Amino acid sequence: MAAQRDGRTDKSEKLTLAQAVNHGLAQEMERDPNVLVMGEDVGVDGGVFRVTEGLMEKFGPDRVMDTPLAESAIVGAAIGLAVAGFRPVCEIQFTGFVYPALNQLFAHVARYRNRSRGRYPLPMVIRMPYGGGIHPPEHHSESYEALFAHTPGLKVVIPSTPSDAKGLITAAIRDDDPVIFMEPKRIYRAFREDVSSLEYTVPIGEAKIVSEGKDVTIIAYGAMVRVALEAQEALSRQNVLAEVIDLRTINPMDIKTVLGSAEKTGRVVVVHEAPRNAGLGAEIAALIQERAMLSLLAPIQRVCGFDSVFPFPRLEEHYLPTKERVMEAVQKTLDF
Amino acid sequence: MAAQRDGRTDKSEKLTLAQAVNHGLAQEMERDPNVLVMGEDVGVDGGVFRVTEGLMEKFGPDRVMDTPLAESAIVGAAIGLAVAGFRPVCEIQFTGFVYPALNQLFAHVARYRNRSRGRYPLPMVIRMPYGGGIHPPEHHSESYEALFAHTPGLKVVIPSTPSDAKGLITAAIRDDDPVIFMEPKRIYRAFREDVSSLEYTVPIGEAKIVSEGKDVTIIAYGAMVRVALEAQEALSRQNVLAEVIDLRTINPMDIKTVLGSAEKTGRVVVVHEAPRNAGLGAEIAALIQERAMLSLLAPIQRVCGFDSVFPFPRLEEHYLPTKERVMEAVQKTLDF
Amino acid sequence: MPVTIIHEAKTERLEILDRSGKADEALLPKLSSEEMANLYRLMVRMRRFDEKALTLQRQGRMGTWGSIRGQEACQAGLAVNLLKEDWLAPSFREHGVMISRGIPMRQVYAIWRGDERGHLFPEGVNCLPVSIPVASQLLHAAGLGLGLKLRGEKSAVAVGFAGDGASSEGDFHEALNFAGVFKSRTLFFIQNNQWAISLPFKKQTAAESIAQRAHGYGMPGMQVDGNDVLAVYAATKKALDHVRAGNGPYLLECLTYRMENHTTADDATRYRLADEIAYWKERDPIDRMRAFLVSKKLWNDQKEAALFEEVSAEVEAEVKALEAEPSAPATDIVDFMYKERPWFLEEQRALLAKEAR
Amino acid sequence: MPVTIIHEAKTERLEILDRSGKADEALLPKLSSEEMANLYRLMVRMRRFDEKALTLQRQGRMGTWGSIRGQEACQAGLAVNLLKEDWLAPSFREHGVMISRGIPMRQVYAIWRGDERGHLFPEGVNCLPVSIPVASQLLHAAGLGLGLKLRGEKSAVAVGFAGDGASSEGDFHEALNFAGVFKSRTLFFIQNNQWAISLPFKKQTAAESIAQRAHGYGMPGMQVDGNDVLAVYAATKKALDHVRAGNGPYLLECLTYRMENHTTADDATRYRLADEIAYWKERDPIDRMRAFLVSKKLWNDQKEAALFEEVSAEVEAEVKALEAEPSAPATDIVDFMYKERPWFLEEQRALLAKEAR
Ligand SMILES: Cc1ncc(C[n+]2csc(CCOP(=O)(O)OP(=O)(O)O)c2C)c(N)n1
Ligand SMILES: Cc1ncc(C[n+]2csc(CCOP(=O)(O)OP(=O)(O)O)c2C)c(N)n1
Ligand SMILES: [Mg+2]
Ligand SMILES: [Mg+2]
Repeated sequence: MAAQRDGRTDKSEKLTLAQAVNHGLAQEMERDPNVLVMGEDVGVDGGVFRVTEGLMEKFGPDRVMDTPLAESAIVGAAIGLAVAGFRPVCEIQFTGFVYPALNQLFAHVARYRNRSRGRYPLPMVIRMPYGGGIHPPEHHSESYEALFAHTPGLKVVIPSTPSDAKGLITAAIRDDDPVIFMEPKRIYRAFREDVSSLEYTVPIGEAKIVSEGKDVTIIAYGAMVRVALEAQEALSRQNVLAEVIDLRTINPMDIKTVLGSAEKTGRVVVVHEAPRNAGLGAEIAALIQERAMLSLLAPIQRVCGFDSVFPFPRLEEHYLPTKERVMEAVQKTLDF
Repeated sequence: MAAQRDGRTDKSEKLTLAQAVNHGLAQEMERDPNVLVMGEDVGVDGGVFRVTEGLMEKFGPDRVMDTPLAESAIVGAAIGLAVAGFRPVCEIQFTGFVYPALNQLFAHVARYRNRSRGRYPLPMVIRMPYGGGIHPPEHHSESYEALFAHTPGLKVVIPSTPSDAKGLITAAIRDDDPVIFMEPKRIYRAFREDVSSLEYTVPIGEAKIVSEGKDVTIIAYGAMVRVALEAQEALSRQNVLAEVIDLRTINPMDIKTVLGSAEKTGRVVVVHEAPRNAGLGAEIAALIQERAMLSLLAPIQRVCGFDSVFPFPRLEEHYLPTKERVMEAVQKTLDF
Repeated sequence: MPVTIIHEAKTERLEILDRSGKADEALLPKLSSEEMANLYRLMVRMRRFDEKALTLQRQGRMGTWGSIRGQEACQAGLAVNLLKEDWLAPSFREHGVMISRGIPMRQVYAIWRGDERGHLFPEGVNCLPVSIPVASQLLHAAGLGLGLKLRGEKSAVAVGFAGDGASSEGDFHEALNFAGVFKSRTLFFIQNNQWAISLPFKKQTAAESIAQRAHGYGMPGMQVDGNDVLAVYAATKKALDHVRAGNGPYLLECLTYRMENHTTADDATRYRLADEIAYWKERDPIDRMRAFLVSKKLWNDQKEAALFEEVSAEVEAEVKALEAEPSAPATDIVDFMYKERPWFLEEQRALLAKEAR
Repeated sequence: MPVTIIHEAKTERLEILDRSGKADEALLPKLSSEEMANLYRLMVRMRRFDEKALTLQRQGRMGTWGSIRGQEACQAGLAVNLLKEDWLAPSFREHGVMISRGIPMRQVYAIWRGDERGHLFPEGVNCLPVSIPVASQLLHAAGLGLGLKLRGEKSAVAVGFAGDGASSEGDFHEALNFAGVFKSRTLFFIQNNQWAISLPFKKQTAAESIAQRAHGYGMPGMQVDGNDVLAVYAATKKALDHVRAGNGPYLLECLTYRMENHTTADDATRYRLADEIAYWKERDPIDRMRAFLVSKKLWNDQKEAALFEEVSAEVEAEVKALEAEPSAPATDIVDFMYKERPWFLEEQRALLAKEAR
């Protein structure tokens, strides 16, 4: 498909989410020679999910760096590179392997601008596939976004569609603050979408109402947006009109959109894969009850992962939130 | 003071919180030769806060181990020691330095029982002083309890008084699951309390109503319990009777006590030092609105640290929750 | 005074069999014919076990599988030196040593088929569960080795496993340093298969070997030809003797080669050349040992056929048992988290139980 | 074939001045009289600066202070070899090199008095903020050194600082390995003051030195007498030349001694003997260099008195400026978190602003 936009030819293409991130990376690397990509297997191999495929061929090993197997080094060295004027995009191979980097992330990345009173902002992105759904070995299905959301100084972005993914990765790279960019691996290749070939950003901090409704609000992000939409569709057949919000940015959260919808529908269900205890759902519920209590017709419900270790593949399907669980939670808000 | 209890002489002593933990450690080491203490400067130096003072003299360097400066090693090696039948009590010098150990804590400590289908439970305690109030350099004032509370498989305990501290450290050591034991350094020596010389436990998972009231519930833990009590006292002079709950265990939380009080008063204020976003306060608010919404007379308020880095000492007083901020939040619930 | 040498170190490499299976007779370990043949048997058993898993995976009957093809000599050479009381802290590529230690094949298969129950090893098999975060398990081995020392053990040791990639992680360093300081009864057993997914060893570190790092921790270290089972046998024996005698930890690097993809989720043709694989195929640890045994008249086609039949039958029986096992109940997701279920897991369990009905 | 040596390594230690200030003339670096005296001046200035901080702390006018007493030679010997374009990644005990690089004393004081504004170093001073999590800043130096290389720098290097305790952290290892692989323009500058709070070096590691670890990362390493400013000068020059020439990173260990408590929050009498301190007092870097200069007729009592007066006046003036500075507004707590304040910080700022009224 080709269209004219601002005088530029837009050859939009059907892309998967993984490809869309790849296109965003390539375009930004093209545009800004300071953008670097680094991580385990991101170069010659093109990343274990192929998100950085072709970048090394195109930009060479000085801009696409296969690092030793050391997550703290990846993030810690990226700090030095950022101070030297680069804009590093680090890949952590799976969210379950980010822990060795948490010292660098929490003690430095999140704090450098503040510590240096603004002298050394760290324009860097830390990408990582997250979440369940691909039946892998242990540690490959983690959803630890709450840790990052709880850490002041980080921004946390989670796309749920190819076109958002490209716009958000572009925005993340251009952002002058560090952005944790979590990619829902379950939908890396689940579907394709028309994605513009032009440069564009999707603003960080803006949620999107992906389906309008008036009876209940379902708030989700990442792969759970699809689950929310499945529930919405099934509910609509029961004449329950659900509004589905894709948060897109976890921190800073788009409070306006969230509150606006909650006030409209009076019923809210939050869906995420991560464990429930002190997860993002808690923050959303706390904010809504704090600022829109009088609009609430029922308690805010949380449909989450269990407060357990993400199980090995044979039990994986029982762990992840399902359409049915979401519908049941919606029903609870209706029956209240 | 000496009293008879179960036929044993109880020579209770006025102890600080730091001393009470020390007594609990010593008593458990005496009782069970498998209890080990390990960490940076815990031996010859007795710990930078003197919590392990005298233990090396008493139990020798095989049971009180000064380790190299390596937090991942402390926790990781403790896993091996636990498998070998010991009950290690690790000290992390400050919560701000626990990040290098998070890989071992999140990927292994929290998961070992589950991964091994019960074969290798890890009866270990990870102690760490946390929170602000002592005007130290950066990274010495952190309150990262939400990270641990969000991680399934860990228990998280935070005492607020000397007598609870002794009973809780004893319970933590005897617990067959890993316990994160966070010690509010601000009140390590702030006051003394009669502490029994006998062995006793304070059950993990039970909150305590430290002051009964009917108008509003203030939920706190650690050093914030004192702030809550100050507010309660000031409020009582305004004829507002606040019920103050000391959670004592953050995970598993004592939902019964929390809900019971919320249902009674209809107004809740949660106080913690940690940043607000996705903090413990969110979980508490989410649970209460979910399970006691109809009792609520006002939105649950959160009085927290700012969503910023804990400041260097000269601005520290502005960061920490104060009696005034708690009172203001209470007023909000009354005015709603 | 002025310029003094404060430290000097040499790192050795041991090889016994050349690639054609000819031995350096002076270095031959004192093993009986049966023991020699047993090393070979163990390797063949590992390979059949591994090949079957790859087949199952292709058929959709197995999860992600990390093959040990090419590394059998490392694992067999070590396995026969282990005592029952020794402890293993395995990484994700230790199937060979695990099944040689008495863990039924079906349990290792079960783990990779996605069933935690595989980890419930038979009583008396001292083996920690598989650890996936690279290098992290070396600390468990350091701690276990210290625990054994504190218990006054005179023979038992802990063996910590890791790959070349793992040697770049901070935990590798912390584990070796910790064990050095506390004189842990720990053998650090590194299988340098020259690749960490797509990263070749020469990009993993600027050092020539991993073994030479030992000197930075005040412990002995050595490299061994990891495709030479007799050399691995001799080297692990020496290393274990050192540790068993209470002299502190030892770092042993087995230089080997990962013949297969990193795992079945990987496509190694993207980053390495067929030439290299061909080169290493000529150095196959099993072929080499067979040639040696044959040259010594310790092996023949008949024995080979019988062995093949025996291990094939075992493998098939194990797969059958594996696949006959019904899935665990969904409630297992929450049932092993704590000794006692807290209220929220009680609630969550009820949901799982309800859905199962 | 059989047993081959795959790696051999020697680690050297350099000393030039003995403890009485007598030099090994053959090794004396080619420095002018003025340059020699300047090294001494820098050290004396550091010491006055440090002593004043300790005094302020005792009077309740300073926060926790980590003294550099005894380590002045390390920091002066390095400082004079640095170029304006070089970058520093300091730990918490680098006050000496920081004030020698053009950071006003009052800014370093401000940091430790609890004021983030101290970190806003003058434009053109390439120095990262003080890093407290031990060893973590070595990775920043590795990354910076790589960045300088990628930028095609021909002179600038990054210097990463750490102590002996830091050498046990995983980040130490990851930093050196990373820098080795990428040939970062990084000097790893380790001040081994033999104590990490209460842990003596011999319990920190079973290795004899930190310098010898260099061989495990494929880079050169060296130990130097860190109480001998001429040796540090010569060693850092050699190390920096290596790095500047594009040969990759270098590990330099300065063996020195922490004369004071770990910080003012510490009581070192709990864990070390007066004897040891007395031993090292006789090896004081300043006394030693003064004796050398006097023996060379490059220094006398008059110069000493003038220098003392000069640095004392500077210190006093800096303290005055420091204490005249009013506190930052409380809103500073939230104002530097992001380029633009998100809504929640806007709300939180309003609270801080309201309370300030
Ligand atoms: C901490 C961590 N980071 C990343 C991964 C993903 N990963 C799994 S195996 C592997 C490569 C391991 O290489 P090596 O240590 O050489 O072992 P090998 O696979 O060759 O046996 C990587 C990067 C992981 N498991 N753990
Ligand atoms: C990761 C981490 N753990 C613990 C601490 C607490 N701590 C501060 S300094 C120090 C000792 C540092 O020793 P060394 O590296 O030798 O430096 P020195 O203080 O001797 O200069 C410790 C344990 C810390 N700052 N960071
Ligand atoms: Mg490998
Ligand atoms: Mg030191």
